[in-house]
Amino acid sequence: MRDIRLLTEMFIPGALVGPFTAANPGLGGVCTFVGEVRSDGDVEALELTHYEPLTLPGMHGLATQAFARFDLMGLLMVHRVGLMRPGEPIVCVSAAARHRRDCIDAVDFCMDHLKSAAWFWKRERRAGAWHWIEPRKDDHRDLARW
Amino acid sequence: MRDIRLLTEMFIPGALVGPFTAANPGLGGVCTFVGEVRSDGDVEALELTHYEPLTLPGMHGLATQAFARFDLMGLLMVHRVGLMRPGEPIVCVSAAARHRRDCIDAVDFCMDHLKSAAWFWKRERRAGAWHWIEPRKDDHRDLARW
Amino acid sequence: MGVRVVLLGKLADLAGGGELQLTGPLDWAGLVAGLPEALAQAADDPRNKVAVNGALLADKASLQASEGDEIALLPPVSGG
Amino acid sequence: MGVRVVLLGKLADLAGGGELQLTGPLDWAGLVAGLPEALAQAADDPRNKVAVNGALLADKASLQASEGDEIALLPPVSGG
Repeated sequence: MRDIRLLTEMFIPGALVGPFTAANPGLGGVCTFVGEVRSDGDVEALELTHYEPLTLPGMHGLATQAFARFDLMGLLMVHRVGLMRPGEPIVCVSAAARHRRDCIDAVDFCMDHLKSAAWFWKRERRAGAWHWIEPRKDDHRDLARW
Repeated sequence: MRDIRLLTEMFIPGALVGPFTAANPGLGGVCTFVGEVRSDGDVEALELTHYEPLTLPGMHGLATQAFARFDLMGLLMVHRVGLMRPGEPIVCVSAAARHRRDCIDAVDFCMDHLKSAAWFWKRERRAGAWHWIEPRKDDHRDLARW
Repeated sequence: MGVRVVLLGKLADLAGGGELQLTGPLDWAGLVAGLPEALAQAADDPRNKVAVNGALLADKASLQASEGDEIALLPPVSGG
Repeated sequence: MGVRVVLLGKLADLAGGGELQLTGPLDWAGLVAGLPEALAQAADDPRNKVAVNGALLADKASLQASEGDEIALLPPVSGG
């Protein structure tokens, strides 16, 4: 069961994860990561741009890799694009598996690759001015783990 | 924000994780693992016994280790005891942090230690007869990672 | 008053119940001598832990329990 | 009809907008020559990727775009 979405509007992770869990009967574990816009001091808003001909195929490709690598029953991968405020969810990845290790590792794997390899560009508005966010060194280090 | 509970009745993980997330404003990420009673062929029920003078202090000690080891804002650790049916949640661990790596690793760490180091004994009923579950070799291997 | 002996996991099955009453004071040898035979054999498994009044013992041989104490015999856990 | 050039991330700022129209056919040198100066300088950054009609190129130098094609200039991503 694979559910990959790009959303342009605010979403409630629990409203996706509950039905996702129910859609994978017989599972042993579900691991979920939700990333939110951090309220970092003076950040007023975050905007995520994407290049549509690459973004969704990229997310499906990543899901295919995760299914090949881990023993999964289901994978939910939801990403916001557009304008977001601090406290709003940006990304939700949830993996259902018979065993704990597969679902935790699959979420970890998808997040590392979404952060650094998916086609999103992020900028923050602080004091009324927009600033692009560069990839962090940590993200490359995280990717090298796999 | 630390929320450690032993529950004797069925619980809905989403009903705990939503308020937990809201109780940690400013977070960057929340990672949640939910373990359920797997419907393994002929398993009719699962019973979890614990030794009360050790169980809850053990879970609090594990939470203290997780807070010392990872940069966490909050940790939710909920474990069922008593009789459970396939499909019911047994355990829910949720960690909130400013950064993704801390919350994913904290959940992984807590689950590895809960499985092998916490004071729970598990037995399954199959075809009307109860069978004790021994710790798996995998659990010891998982613990050796930390 | 006696010494309460609490049996966890499969040790409870061997004892025919989760609890026994013995007469104190008890050291490890005295405890084992007071247990039903099947349980006495299983109790010596080095993977089993012993707690007195909720405090784990580093070494079973150091057991010293008096009247009113609670001893717990804890086989390897299988949680989560 | 022209060649549509889509600019992502900070490259859009340098171009003063997310899109340009150039006249095809275009190879990499022809594309760079047709870009505003600030963007032309940034475009050569080896971390930037190029896609034609949604397909990434392994090597920018292999770019061949005709009238009606869409070229995307993609700076390093910062998602999640």
